[in-house]
Amino acid sequence: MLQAVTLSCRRGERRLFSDLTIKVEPGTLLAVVGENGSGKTSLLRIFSSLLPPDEGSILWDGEDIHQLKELYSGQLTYIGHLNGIKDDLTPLENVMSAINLTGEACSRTAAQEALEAIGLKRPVHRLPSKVLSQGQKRRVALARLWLSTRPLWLLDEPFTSLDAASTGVVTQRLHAHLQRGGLAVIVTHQEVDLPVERVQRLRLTG
Amino acid sequence: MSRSSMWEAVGGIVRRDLLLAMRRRSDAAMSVFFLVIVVSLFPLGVGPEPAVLRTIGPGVLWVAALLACLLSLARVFTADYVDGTLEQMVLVPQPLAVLVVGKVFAHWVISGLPIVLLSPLLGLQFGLSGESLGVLVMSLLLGTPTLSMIGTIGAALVLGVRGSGLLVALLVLPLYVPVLIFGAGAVTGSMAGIGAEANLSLLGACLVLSLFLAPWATAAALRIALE
Amino acid sequence: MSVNWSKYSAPMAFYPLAGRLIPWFACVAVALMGVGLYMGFFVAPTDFQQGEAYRIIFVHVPAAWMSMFLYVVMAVWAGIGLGLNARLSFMMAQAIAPTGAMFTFLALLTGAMWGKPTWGAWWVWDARLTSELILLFQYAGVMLLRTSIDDMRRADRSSAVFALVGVVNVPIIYFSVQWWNTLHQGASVSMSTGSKMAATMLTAMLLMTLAFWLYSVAVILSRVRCIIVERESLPVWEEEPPVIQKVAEVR
Amino acid sequence: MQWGSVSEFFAMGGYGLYVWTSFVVTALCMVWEVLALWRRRAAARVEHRAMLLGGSNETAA
Repeated sequence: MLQAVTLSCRRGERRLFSDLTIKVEPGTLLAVVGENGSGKTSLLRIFSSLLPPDEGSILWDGEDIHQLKELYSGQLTYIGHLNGIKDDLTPLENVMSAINLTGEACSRTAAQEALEAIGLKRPVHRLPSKVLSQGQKRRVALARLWLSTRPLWLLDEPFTSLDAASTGVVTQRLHAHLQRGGLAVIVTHQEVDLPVERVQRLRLTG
Repeated sequence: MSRSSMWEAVGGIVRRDLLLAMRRRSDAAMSVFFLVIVVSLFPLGVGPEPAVLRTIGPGVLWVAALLACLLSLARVFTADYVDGTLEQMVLVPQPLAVLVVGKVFAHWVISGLPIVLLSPLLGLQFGLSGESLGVLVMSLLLGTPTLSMIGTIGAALVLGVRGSGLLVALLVLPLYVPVLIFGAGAVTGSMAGIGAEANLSLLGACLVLSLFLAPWATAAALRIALE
Repeated sequence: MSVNWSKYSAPMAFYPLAGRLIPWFACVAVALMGVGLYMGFFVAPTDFQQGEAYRIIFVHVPAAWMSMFLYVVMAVWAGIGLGLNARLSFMMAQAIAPTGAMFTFLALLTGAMWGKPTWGAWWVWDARLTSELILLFQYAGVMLLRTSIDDMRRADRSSAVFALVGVVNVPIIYFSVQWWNTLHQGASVSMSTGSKMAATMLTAMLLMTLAFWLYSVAVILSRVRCIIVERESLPVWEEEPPVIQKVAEVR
Repeated sequence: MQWGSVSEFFAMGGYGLYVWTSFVVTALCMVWEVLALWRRRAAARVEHRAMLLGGSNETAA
C-alpha cells in the first residue's frame, strides 16, 4: 500500500500543493490529472523518491520511503517524462540494458517478446533508436512494463504520442498488473479505460 | 539486492557505456587527438633544445593528460541526464555510489586508457629514456583513474547548469593538483635517479582515497541534480 | 498536522538574535584591532633578521588563519545543512564564503608583500602559499557554483557538497606541495619566525587574529541577516522579533 | 618605542611600501565589505517596502 501523508511541495516561490493525503490500495490505480504546471510530475517524482517533499512523507506499507531507500527502489518501475533510451542503441539493446540496470538479467527472447507485445515488429528491434518515431521510442520505454515484476508502477504521461491501438495495449497491461494486486500511479490528461472501481482520480488545481 | 544483482547492474552499465562508445568512436578519439596536439605544441613553443624538453617533458605530458581528462568529463553524465537514463540509474535497488564506480570505470576505459597507452609515444617526443617511459605509463595508469573519479564529482555537480563547461574546469582543476604533483614527480624522480616508488605509492594512495570518497560525493551530487 | 517547525522558525528566530549580537562583536573587534595595531607597531621590537618588514605578519598570519578556519566552518555548516536539511545552515555557509575568500586574497597579497623584501620574490611556490591559492580557487568554486544554479535548494546543496570535497583536498595539497618542494630542493623557506619570536610580537599577532575573528563573526552575521531577508522575503525587522504564531496562520 | 620620528615610522626601515600596502589594502577590503553589506541591507529593505506597497503582502508564503 502506498500512502502520501500531508504532502506539500513548492518549486521556488510557487506552492504547487499542500497538505495532500491520499492512499493507493493494492489492485488500484491513482490517476493524477491537472493543468500544465499544477505539479503532477512533481508529485510523481515525490512518489518515486527522486524529489523529497517539502513537508510530509510517502509511506510504503507503512514505512517512510526515505528510510527504506534502496528497498523501496526495488519495489517500483518508474517511466518518466523522459524515455530513458539511448539513440545509439537498438530498441532491443535499450530494453535489455534498462533491465540490467535494475540488477536483473534479461534474455534476448524476453526483450523481443516485450517489444512485440507493445507492437514493435522484429525488423524494428535492430534499428538504431534514433531513426524511430516519437511514438515508437515511447513504446520502447514502455516495453519495460512487460518485463517488470515490481508491485508499484509510476508512469508519467504513458500514453503521450501513442496511437489508439498502443494505448489499448498499454491499458490492458495496466489492467493485468492491477488484477495481480499491483499498484500504479499515472500522470495523464486522458481518460483511462479501466474499470471504475480500480481507478482513483486526483485533480491538482495548482 | 543480492551481490549478484549488484554485479549485474554494474556490469550492465559498463557494457552499455562501452557499447555506446563503440558506436561513437569519434568521441573517444577526440580527447586523444587533443592530447597529441597539446603535447606537440610545447616543443614548437619552447624550442627543440633536447635538454629543455627533457626537463619539461613530464610536466607537459601530465598537464596535457589532465586537460584531456577534463575535456572528456562533460560526456560522463550529460547524455544520461538529457535522455532520462540517469533517473533510471538513481532509482535502482543498488547503492548509487557503486553504480557510479561502474560509470567511472567505463569512462576511464574510454578516455583514460587511450591516454595511458599513447603516452610512451609522446614521451619519445620529449626524449624520455626507456625507464622513464615505463614510469610515465605506470604513473598515468595509477593517476588517470583518480582523475576520472574526482572529475565525475564536478561533472555531477554542474549537470544542467548554465556555463557548465568552464565551471567544471574551475571546480575540478584545484582537486587535480596533488595527482599532478605526484604523477609528474614520479617521472621527474626516475629521470633524476632518485626513484619513482615513493611518488607512485602516493599516487596509489590518492587512487584508493578517491575510490572510497569520490563515489559518495558523486552520488550525492547526482541526487541533488535530479531533484 | 505534523510540520517541521524548526525548519521555518530557525532563520526567523535567528534574525533578531544575530541583530543583537552584531554590535558587540563589531565593537570588541575594533577595540582589539586598535590594541593589536598599537602592540604591533609600537611595542613589538624590530626583528633583527627581517627588519621592519616582518610587521606584515600582523595582518598576514591572522588573514591566513582566518581563511583556513572560515573554510572549515563553512564546510561544517554545509555538512550540517546536508545532514539535517536545515536552511539556516546553508545560509550560514553562503554568508561565510565571501569573507573567507576576502581573507584568502589578503593572505596571498600580504604574503607577496612579505616575500618580496624577505625572499626577493613576489611569489614562491611553497606549501602555504600554494595551499592558499588553491583555497582561493575553492572559495571561488563554491560561490560560482552557487550563482550558476537558479534553483535555490539545489544551489545550497550542490555548493555544500563541493565545500565538503574541498575540505579533504586542502590538507592533501599542503602535503603534496611540501613533498614536491623537498623533491625539487627548493628554498626551504617558511613564513613563521618560529621560536625566535618575541613575546610581544606573538601577543600582537594573537590580538589581531582575535580581532579578525570577531570582525568575521560580525560581518557574517550581518550578511546572514541580509540573506534571510532576501531569501525568505520577510520584512526587515527593526527591533521586535517576528510573531511566529502569526506567520503560522498565514501559512 | 623604536620610532625616532613620524617619518621614520612611515618609512618602516625602508620597507614602508610593503608594510603599508599590506595594512592599507587589508583595511580597505574590510571597509569595503562593511559598506557593501550596508548597501545590500538597505537594498533589501527598499525592495521589501516596494513589495508591500505593491499589494503583495503575502509575507511568509
